[in-house]
Order: sequence, then structure tokens, then C-alpha cells
Amino acid sequence: MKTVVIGVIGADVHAVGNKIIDYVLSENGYNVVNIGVLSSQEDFINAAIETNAKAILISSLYGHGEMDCRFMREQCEEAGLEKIKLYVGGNIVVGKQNFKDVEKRFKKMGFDRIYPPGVKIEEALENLKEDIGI
Amino acid sequence: MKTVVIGVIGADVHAVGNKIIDYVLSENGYNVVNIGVLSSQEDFINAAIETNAKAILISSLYGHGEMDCRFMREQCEEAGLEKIKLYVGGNIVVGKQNFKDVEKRFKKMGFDRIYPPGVKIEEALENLKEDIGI
Amino acid sequence: MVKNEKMSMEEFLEIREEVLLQWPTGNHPALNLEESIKRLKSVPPHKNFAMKLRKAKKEGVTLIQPRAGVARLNEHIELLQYLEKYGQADFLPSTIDSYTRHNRYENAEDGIKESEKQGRSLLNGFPAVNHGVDGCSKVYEAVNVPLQARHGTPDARLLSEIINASMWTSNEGGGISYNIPYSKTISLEDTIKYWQYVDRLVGYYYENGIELNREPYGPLTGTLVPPSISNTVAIIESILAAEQGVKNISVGYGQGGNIVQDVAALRALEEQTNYYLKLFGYEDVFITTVFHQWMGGFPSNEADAMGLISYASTVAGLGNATKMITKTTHESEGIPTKEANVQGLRASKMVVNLLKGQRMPDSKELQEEINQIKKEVDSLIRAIVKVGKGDIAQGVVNAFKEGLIDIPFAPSELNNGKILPARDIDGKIRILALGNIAFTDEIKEFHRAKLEERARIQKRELSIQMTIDDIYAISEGVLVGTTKD
Amino acid sequence: MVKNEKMSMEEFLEIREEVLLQWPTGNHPALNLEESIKRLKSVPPHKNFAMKLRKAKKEGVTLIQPRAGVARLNEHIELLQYLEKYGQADFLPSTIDSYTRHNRYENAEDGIKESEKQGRSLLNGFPAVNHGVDGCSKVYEAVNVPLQARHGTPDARLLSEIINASMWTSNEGGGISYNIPYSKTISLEDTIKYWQYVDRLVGYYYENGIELNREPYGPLTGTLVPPSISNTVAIIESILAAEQGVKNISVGYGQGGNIVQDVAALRALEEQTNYYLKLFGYEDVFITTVFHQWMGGFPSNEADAMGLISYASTVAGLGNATKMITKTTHESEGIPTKEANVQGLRASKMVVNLLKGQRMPDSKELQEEINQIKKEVDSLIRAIVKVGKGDIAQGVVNAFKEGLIDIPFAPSELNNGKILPARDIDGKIRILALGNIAFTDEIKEFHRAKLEERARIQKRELSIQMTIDDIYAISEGVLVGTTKD
Ligand code: B12
Ligand code: B12
Repeated sequence: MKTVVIGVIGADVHAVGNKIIDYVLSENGYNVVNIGVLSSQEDFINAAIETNAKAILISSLYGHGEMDCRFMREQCEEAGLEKIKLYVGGNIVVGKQNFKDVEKRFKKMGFDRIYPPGVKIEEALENLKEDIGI
Repeated sequence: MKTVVIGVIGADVHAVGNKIIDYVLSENGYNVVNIGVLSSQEDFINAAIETNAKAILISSLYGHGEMDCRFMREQCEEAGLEKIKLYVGGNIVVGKQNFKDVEKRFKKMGFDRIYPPGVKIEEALENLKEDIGI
Repeated sequence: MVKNEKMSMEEFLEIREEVLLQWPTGNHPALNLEESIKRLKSVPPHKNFAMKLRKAKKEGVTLIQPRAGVARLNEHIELLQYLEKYGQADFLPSTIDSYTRHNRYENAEDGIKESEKQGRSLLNGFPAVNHGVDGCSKVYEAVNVPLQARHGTPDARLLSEIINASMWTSNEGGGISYNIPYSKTISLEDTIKYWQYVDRLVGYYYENGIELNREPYGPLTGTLVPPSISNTVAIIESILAAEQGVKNISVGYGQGGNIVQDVAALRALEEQTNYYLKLFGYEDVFITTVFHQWMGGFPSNEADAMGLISYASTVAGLGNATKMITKTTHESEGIPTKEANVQGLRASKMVVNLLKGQRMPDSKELQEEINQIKKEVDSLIRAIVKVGKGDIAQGVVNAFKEGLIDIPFAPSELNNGKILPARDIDGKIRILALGNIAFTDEIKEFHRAKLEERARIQKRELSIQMTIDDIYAISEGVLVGTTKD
Repeated sequence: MVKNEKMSMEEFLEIREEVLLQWPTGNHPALNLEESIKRLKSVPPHKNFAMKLRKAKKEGVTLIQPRAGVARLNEHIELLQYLEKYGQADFLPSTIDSYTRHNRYENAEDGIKESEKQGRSLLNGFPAVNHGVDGCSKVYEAVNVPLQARHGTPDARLLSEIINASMWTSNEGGGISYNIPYSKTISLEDTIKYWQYVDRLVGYYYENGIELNREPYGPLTGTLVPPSISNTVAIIESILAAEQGVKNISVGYGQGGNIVQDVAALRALEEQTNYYLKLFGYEDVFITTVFHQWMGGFPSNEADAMGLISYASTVAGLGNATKMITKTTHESEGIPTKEANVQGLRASKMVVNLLKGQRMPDSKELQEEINQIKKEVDSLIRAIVKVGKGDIAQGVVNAFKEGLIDIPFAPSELNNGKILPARDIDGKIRILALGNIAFTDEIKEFHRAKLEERARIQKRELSIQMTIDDIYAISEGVLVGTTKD
């Protein structure tokens, strides 16, 4: 059983999606470590190290995602998490923006997969299986 | 008391605005000759000749205004109505079009004043006073 | 003299010969009745208007239908496909252009040519007669939902022949509703006859195992029409249609603006249509209701229009209409683009979906309004039957002559044109000047009292200015007009 | 130990000194209370939230207010002016950014700088504390309608000081409603204290002749919250505020989706807030209701969103809410542009205007739902008073601890998090898993029966999947979710 860390980054308290992601990934055979809302980059990284997770799924809904996610990849590498997959989804920027641009910015920041608003976790399952197996 | 001919041109049966125009112009001191809906260019011209009208106010709501109004100015001239003022209003073309373009097309056809959708007759009163007095 | 009597097959076929000669497209192999029966039998249930309505009624849902029509065939097909795909339209229309409505097929032909030349539609609808069975059948083949002709044609006999043979399974209109609001001088005797023909055709198909839907046109002039007047017309036209053998009828009603009155009108309409059909001896007619989103002058701001469209959808849902005709954000300006049409459809669909299964609960106010409408309709129908000496067709002709029934703002010279509607203080539509309308004294008193109440509260006089203010009101974002001076 | 007792002036002033030191902008001459009283007294009635609400309540109209806030002062002012001018907003907000909500003023400062640099807002709201009294007063001067801070801040003491001194005459929030849905670990004792301070400030102004409005935050997590739960929180927060001397309170409720339940919830909320305030000895508190357009996940299609927004407006009108908070067509995507915000406002305004004076008539179904909600609220409040040994503040703290009151999907660890809501077959929100919620057996049985009925009709099991389907449902254009498998 593969382990994934999930949580909501920054000063963000949107809890609904997080609870559903927890339920759906668990139902689909993952060991889910849910650090919940209001989580810092360190919280994600520590949880991943402790549980030997294969992927970190960051949710950001409230708009500050771009600021909260800066240097996440670098922090992971510093902590020795070289091969960990980094996903981000929700409403990760402020306002209705062209998603292609947003994706580019987050790719540059080292994220492996970036999801636009409205992509449900059910739809991302395939990617996860592809990237880390079950 | 100045006389004006009003009516709805072509195969158009929109009667509500026509009834209001009749009422408002009469209230405001004009002798209104209302030839009603489904009126042809000849109907307008004959009424104007018979009543010595100073202006013809054509309504067209249903979209065929552009076709129905072709050569109206020429017909007037042929009938000896050289100085008559020609107004047109309502929804005079098909669809939501740029009004500047529409105005240009109708100016070219010899109309003196052209009104976009939503201009109520009350708002055109000033123009009428200016053009033909009361 | 027109009578409410089933047209004999001989008479029908005799007229038919002439009708098919009115324009070259009347000469088409599919217009052989045996052939058209075969074609219509091939229509699957999901593309049959009558069947889809039966299903919707059973499920208690409100389905949606836009208005749409352009001059050129290919453009028209693209338009309908777009509305089906992106607008989730449950039914598709073909709104017919105004030249065709007045049987001016030459003008329509010019319109098509001019539209081809300019690459944009110069007609305000789809000229179905000119496109003929070939064109109309292509439209049918191109879509996956039932098709209906929507028009306003006093004499729609050739049009109806063509669209039915093209497997369009519904047709809007009626001898009154497509005359008085849509014409100036054509006699009611004539238009009732014309529509008896149209209905007889549908009845004939029914005898041959094909159920088609017919829809009397409910909103009439779309402008402050009191519910009892439009409901009366819908009921009469249903009776006239039933006599000719029509078995699947949708009665329509245009939004008035007050939600209680509108729900009451829908309920009264359905109940009384069923009641009167039975009373007149028509037993197995299947009735559904159609709600038209606000038919009067629209606000020009597009967001305002969306608000109005969605509010109307709420009423249709709570009033349990089986079908709703949608408007668009371009309404006040001109024929909508397909994108604007889709916006109206989607907003409407969203609302009726959320209201699935939700109804306005029964209440004293609702019941009172239902009773009021029914009382008025009873009063009008009684008068019509009386002046028709028992014949409802003859009754209608005479009732209009005497102004016993009178449609506000109608262009027709056959209409008395003496009544003036206005809203009461709640926004319910009442009648300010009653003309010669066949209401009992009690009803007349009720209307006067309601409008005097408004005059008192608004501190203004009872006058035509009230009506004018109310005509402008909704487009200016209020329901009950306030005085301008 | 927190108690529902009026804070003494000494304690208030003592805390105040510390609060004003939390960030440099706390040091401003206008924050001298004598000075701020003078400033607040200069606010004309049309810019005073409390007064405008009193007027609206008297006239029976529904006024509208958007959400809006950006990082930079000038941009924020332009935004509000735009919403007032083109959106016809009756009240203006300043939605506060999330860093400020968590008292992370350094982060907010970074956000402002970064926003200046990039020329677009990188914050999700207006950082009022950082902009201080000078900035906030400029906002006040720039608009012609009352201003309110809308946020989600567990400790909003400094923020409240600054906005009140800047002549913003309303403040949203409360010790429960701005804790449980907006925080993870902050204790209720603390947040209740913080909000007692905020209320005490308002009470102090009232003692000095200035009436300000306060608004407990109604929708909580905005996600399938059963009306009795949010109403209970609103009532409790009203009592807590009244104790501190607040006299003008707006209680809020977020649209659930079923129109009868929503109207019932609004009516029960107003009636019970008044009832309980009197019961607890607070006599002259003026209560209005606020209706929030759908607070859960929105549909992504903009026309769908317009439908939902307008449907919500119909409910607010028929339910006679005095204020409505509007949403936009960008809701599912991100902070709206000003144009999108205006569209939502205008559609909303159109609908509430058309519904002016129209109410949902009383009916058996409505009355039953009102009674049901009231019974549940009574049951919850009784339990809270009991575990508080008569003190409502203490009661809330203990009730949350024991899960007697429980808010679905809340992020807070203080919340039991054991209840799961789901819709019954009519779309009314009921509770599937009841956790330890303080309902009588009769109420529990009612909820079970309602959901079993749905399970039976939908031929599915009672499970968490029902809840999940319902969470997605409205954004997918239906009210009651259907099973995915
Ligand atoms: C009510 C209505 C009807 C009623 C008319 C009842 C009747 N017999 O009167 C019914 C339902 C029958 C109807 C039918 C049709 N209609 Co119609 N109708 C309307 C609607 C909703 C309101 C019109 C109205 O009464 N407004 C209130 C009055 C007071 O305003 P008004 O007519 O605009 O007139 C005022 C001003 O325009 C101005 N004015 C008018 N003329 C003039 C002239 C001058 C010189 C001046 C200064 C001012 C002026 O002063 C008037 C008083 O203030 C409009 C759309 C809208 N405006 O919201 C569509 C509309 C006019 N209809 C339209 C169409 C296409 C039709 C139909 C072809 C098809 C259909 N949709 O069913 C048929 C046509 C029938 C025919 N042969 O004419 C289109 C026209 C499209 C276009 N131009 O691109 C419109 C714009 C709707 C749309 N967006 O598609 N309609
Ligand atoms: C409910 C809600 C709230 C509730 C949250 C309650 C709670 N504690 O959970 C309340 C009312 C408290 C709230 C508050 C705020 N909110 Co809010 N909220 C919403 C809303 C309406 C729905 C969110 C939701 O629950 N959706 C349902 C769940 C199931 O979907 P989801 O969260 O999107 O998650 C799914 C997918 O996105 C995906 N997913 C999520 N994360 C990830 C990660 C990965 C890796 C993958 C693969 C998938 C994935 O899977 C999830 C399950 O399928 C959204 C707008 C919308 N979507 O309609 C705004 C929204 C998210 N909120 C917003 C904002 C700004 C705020 C506030 C700052 C201000 C305000 N409006 O009051 C505060 C912020 C508080 C804070 N500090 O965080 C903005 C964000 C703007 C932006 N990004 O530009 C939004 C988009 C609204 C808007 N358009 O303005 N909010």
C-alpha cells in the first residue's frame, strides 16, 4: 500500500475538499496521511519523511497558493525527498486566470501535476496510479 | 397643430409601442394619424399626403426593417413629399448589431433620425419639436 | 358559417388540393398522405413531441425549449444543433419568419437570397415553406430531440402540411391566438377554419396511429394579458382542436410577474382545460402546460435579463409546467446569437433542475387566486357559448364582435380593444378599463377594488398612465409601475 | 473561564492597550475613543449600516451586498466604487485577506508589496489592518453607502478597532462562527472572549449615541449545514453580543436549496432570535435577517451560475430577508473581476426588485418546516444552557466539547466532526449520521425516516456516499445527488 500525504497549505481553511480527498483515496487503496488545513510546507515535508510517502498532494483553495508554494520543491530536496511527486490542486491562484499560464508557473516551481479548479479528486486518480502505483 | 403619421411597417404586427406612441404624441400636442401595424410604404405616403403631415414616424420591431424601408425616401420624393421628415425606430435590424453601423445604413437610405432599441418615444419628443415644431 | 364540427374527410381532401398548390414546394412525394404516415411512423419516441411530453408529465419535470430560426438551411441546422448540444434544449423549435407567417413566400424567397448574398440572416425566422419537405426533413434528421414549428401564422395550412410530413411532431398556434395578436384584418371565421384544417390533419394522423402534439399559443400579445383571458382562449382552442381529433395538447401561459398569480394561472389552466374538454364531451385528450418566460418588453442589460429569465424559471418549476419557453439576454435588442440563446437555456435549465420535485405549497392566497381565475374563465366561456347559441366556434366570432372577450394591445381590428390592464399593488394583473368584457358584476367589482387599492397606496389616479407605467416597468426593473409625474 | 457577562470598562480598556500594540497601525490618533466617537457621529444615516437596515426592514425590501476585496488601497476603492455605481450595491463590504484573518500582518505586508510589484492583487482580500485608519477612512470617504468588514477572523480585535474608527458601521463575525469554520486549534474560550471585546466596543459606542450593526456569520462551512445548527449558532452569538450592549444585529443564513426549507429557516431564525433575546432579558435589540446565496461549491459554467444566483434571490425575496449577500459567475474559479461581480449584483437586484412585496404564502408545509427547525433549535439551546449550568458562553464551550453541537465539514479540532448531512428526497437538508448532537429521540427519528425515504426512492444505501454526492450535486446542476455506482 502506497502512502500519500494530503493537506491544505498556508492560512487556508477550506476543509470540505480535503475530507473528500481523504475518503476517496483511502477507498481506492492508498494509505492516506492527512495533515488537514492550515498546514505549512514543513508540516507536509515532515509527514512525508515520517511515513515514507511517495507523493504529496497539496490543496490550495483560497488564492494564496502561489505564495504559499514558493520553494516547496527546493525544501523537499533539502530534506532529502528527492523523488517525491508533488501535486497541487484546488483554486491555486487569485481569480479566474488562463490555466495554461498558471500551469507553467507551477511547473517551473517544480510541481509534477497541477490541476485547475473543478477537477475532482476522482478524476486525478488515474494520474496517481500512473505515477506511483497503488 | 402639426400632423405626424405613425405606423408599423411591413409584415410587422407589434402593436404595443405603436399604441403608446399614439397616446404620448397626442398628449403632447400633435395631431397623430395612426395607420397601425402591417402598413406598406404607400400606406404611409398616402396618409402623409392626405393629412399634410410634417413627419412620418416608422416603427419596425420585427427585424425586417432594413428590407421594408428600402427606397422609402425615393418613394416619398416621387410622391411629392420632398421635405417630409423620416424617422425610424424600434428594433430595426435583425439581431444585436453595432448601432453606429445601423445608423449609417439608414442615413444613407435617407432617414433623418434613427433610434436604437430601448429609446422610448418620450425621449424622442425633443427631436420632433426641434425638427417640425409643435 | 364556421362551426365546431369535425371536418369531413372529403372536405379536408378537397381543401388540401388547393393548399398544396399555394407554393411549388406543396408538390412533393412526401405530401402524399400514405407516404407521410410512413415517414411519421418512423419517428422514434425520443424524437416525438407528444411522447416526450407524456414522459415528462409522468416524471413531473419541466423541460425547456428555446426560440430559434434563421433564413438559411445550413445555418438553421447548425443553430439547432448548437442549442441542443450546448444549451441542453429538451425540445427544438423552428421559429418561422414573418413573411412566411403572412404567406408572402416571394418575399421570403428574396429574404433567403439576400441572406445568402450577405452571409447573414436578413429574415427573422426560418422560411419552412420555401425550404419545403426536403429542407425541413434535413432539419429533422440533424437533431436528436422533437421539433416544433413556432410562428404566428393566421393561415398555416401549407406550412403545417410541410412540417408534419417532415416529421416535426408539434405545431404551435390556433384560430384565435394566431389571428388576433398577429394580424389586422383577417376574419376569425377564416382563421378558425384554417386551424380546423391544421387540427384535422393531426386528427387524421392520429386515426392512422400517429400521435402529434398541438399547442395553442398562450401568451397572445405578451403584454399584461390577464390570466383569465389567455386561459379562456387556450381552453377554447383546445376544444376546437379536440373536435378535429387532436389528442395531445399543450396549453400555454405567459409569465405575468406575480409568482402566486402565475402559479395559480398554470394550475387553473390545466384543471379547467381538462374540465371543459370533458364537459364538451372530449374524453381522452392528454393535457400538459407550457410556461413562457416573460413575453413583454425586456430589460436591455444582460445581467438583468438573466435575473428575469431565472426568476421565470423558478415560477415554471414551482408551478409544475411541463414545458418552458426560454428567452435570452438579447431579447430587448434583436434575434439572439446562438451563444446568447444558450446562456438563457442553461440558466433556465439550472433552475428547473434545482426545483425538480419542488412545488409551491398550497395556501389560502394561492387557492383564492386559482378560484378567481376560474370564476373569470367560467364567466367568459358562459358568454361565448351563449352568443354562439351553443356552438363554441360561432360563439368566439360573436364574442369578439361584441367585445365580450377582448385582448389587450392586440393589432386586430376584430378585437374590441377597449380593455386596459394594470397591476394591483402585489403586481397581479387586473383590469382597469373593462370595456364590454363578459365578467359578472362581482368580478368587475373585484378588479375595481384591487386597482383602487393600488391607486390609494401609490397616491395616484386610476388612468391609462398606470397601464403605460406597467408596460415599461419590468424592462426598467420593477414590477408595479410608479407614476412618472 | 469565559462567561456571558458584560465586560467591565476597566477590563476592556486594559485589553485595549495591548490590542492596539499588535501592529503599528494601532497607534493612530483616531483610535483615541473620544476622537473615534466624534468621527462616527459624523456618519450620515445613509452611510450608517444600522440605520439603513432599519429603514429597509420597515419598507419590507431586500437589499444587496457583494463580497469584494483586493490588496492595494486604490484598486480596492475603485472596485467598491464600481460595484456601487454599476452593480447598484446597497451595502459595500471589504472582504479581508486570509493573512490578516490569521493576524499574520507581516505576510499581508509582503502580499501588498508583491501586489504593487506585479500590478495585480496577490491577496484574496483587503488587508485592512495594514492599511490602517488612514487607508480605511479613505475607503469610507470614497463611497456613498454603508461599509462592513467581512472576514473570518478568530481574533478580530485590532481589525475591529481600526474599521470602526474608520467609520465602517458594521462588522461580521462571532466567537463561534469565525472560529469553528475558520480555524483549526484556537480555543472557543479565546475566540468568545475576543468577540466579546469586539461587541463591547460596539456597545460602548452605543452608550455614546452611536448605533452600529453587528452580523454573526450565518453560513458556517457553507456546505449542507442543517438550518437548525446554523440558526442556533446565530442565536447564541446574538445573545453574547446583546450582553455586551449591541443593539442592532443581523442574523444570517446560507441558502440550502429547497425553497420551502429556506424560507422556513429565515422565518424561524428571525422569530427565534427575537424570542430568545427576550427570554434571556435583552429587550430592545433590533433584528434583521441576511440571506447568503448558495455558499457551497458552484457550477463552473457562468450561465448556470447566473441561474443559481437568481434562484437564490427569489428565495431571499419570498423569504423577506432584509439583506442578501451575492455571489458571482466566477465563484467556482476564483476571486471575481469587478465586471463579474456586477453581473451577479444586477441579476440579484432585478429579482429582488420584482419580488418587492411578494412573499411565500403561509402553508401547511411551510409551517411544518418552521416548527421542525424551531423544535431542533430549542433542543440544541436547551442542551447548551444545561451543560453551561445556565451560562450560555460556558455552555457553548462544553457543548462543542461533547459534540452536542457539531458543524459539518468544519476544520476545527474543537468540533466533534461526527455528523454527516444529506438531503431528503425533496432536497431539504437532514442529518444522516447524528454523532452526539443534542436532538431529542423524536427529532432523530424524523431525520432517519426522511433519509430512509430517499434511500428507498433512489434505491440506494444510507451511506457517506450520499453526502458526497450531495456536496457535488449543485455544482453539477442538480439538488439531490444520485449515486455514482
Ligand atoms: C411583445 C412582443 C411581441 C408580441 C407582440 C404583440 C403585439 N401584437 O403587439 C408577440 C408575442 C406577438 C410578438 C411576435 C413576434 N416577435 Co416580438 N417582441 C415583443 C417584445 C418582447 C416587446 C415589444 C413591446 O411591446 N415592447 C414594449 C413597447 C412599449 O416598446 P417598443 O415596441 O420597443 O416601442 C417603443 C420604442 O421602441 C419606441 N419606438 C418604437 N418605434 C419607434 C419609432 C420611432 C420613430 C421612435 C422615435 C421611437 C419608436 O417607442 C415605443 C414606445 O416607447 C420584443 C422584445 C423587447 N423589446 O423586449 C420582441 C421583438 C420585437 N419581437 C421579435 C420577433 C422576431 C418577433 C416574431 C417574428 C417572432 C417571435 N419571437 O415570435 C413575431 C413577429 C410577429 C410579426 N409578424 O410581427 C424580435 C425582433 C428581432 C429583431 N429585430 O432582430 C424582438 C426584438 C425579440 C427578439 N429579441 O427576438 N412579439
Ligand atoms: C465552501 C467555501 C468556503 C467555506 C469553507 C468552509 C470550510 N472550512 O471548508 C467558507 C465559507 C468558510 C469559505 C471561506 C473563504 N473562502 Co471560500 N469557498 C468555498 C467554495 C464556495 C466551495 C469550496 C468547496 O468546499 N467545494 C467543494 C469541494 C468538494 O471541492 P474543492 O474544495 O474544490 O475540492 C475538490 C477539487 O478542487 C479537488 N482538489 C482540491 N485540492 C486538490 C489537490 C489535488 C492535488 C488534486 C488532484 C485535486 C484537488 O478535489 C476536491 C474533491 O473533489 C469555493 C468556490 C467554489 N468552488 O464554488 C470558495 C473559494 C474557494 N473561497 C474563496 C475565498 C477567497 C474564501 C475567503 C478568503 C473569503 C471569503 N470568500 O469569505 C475565505 C477564506 C478562509 C480561509 N482562510 O481559507 C475563493 C478563492 C479565490 C481564489 N482562489 O481566487 C473561492 C474560489 C470563491 C471565490 N471565487 O472567490 N469558503
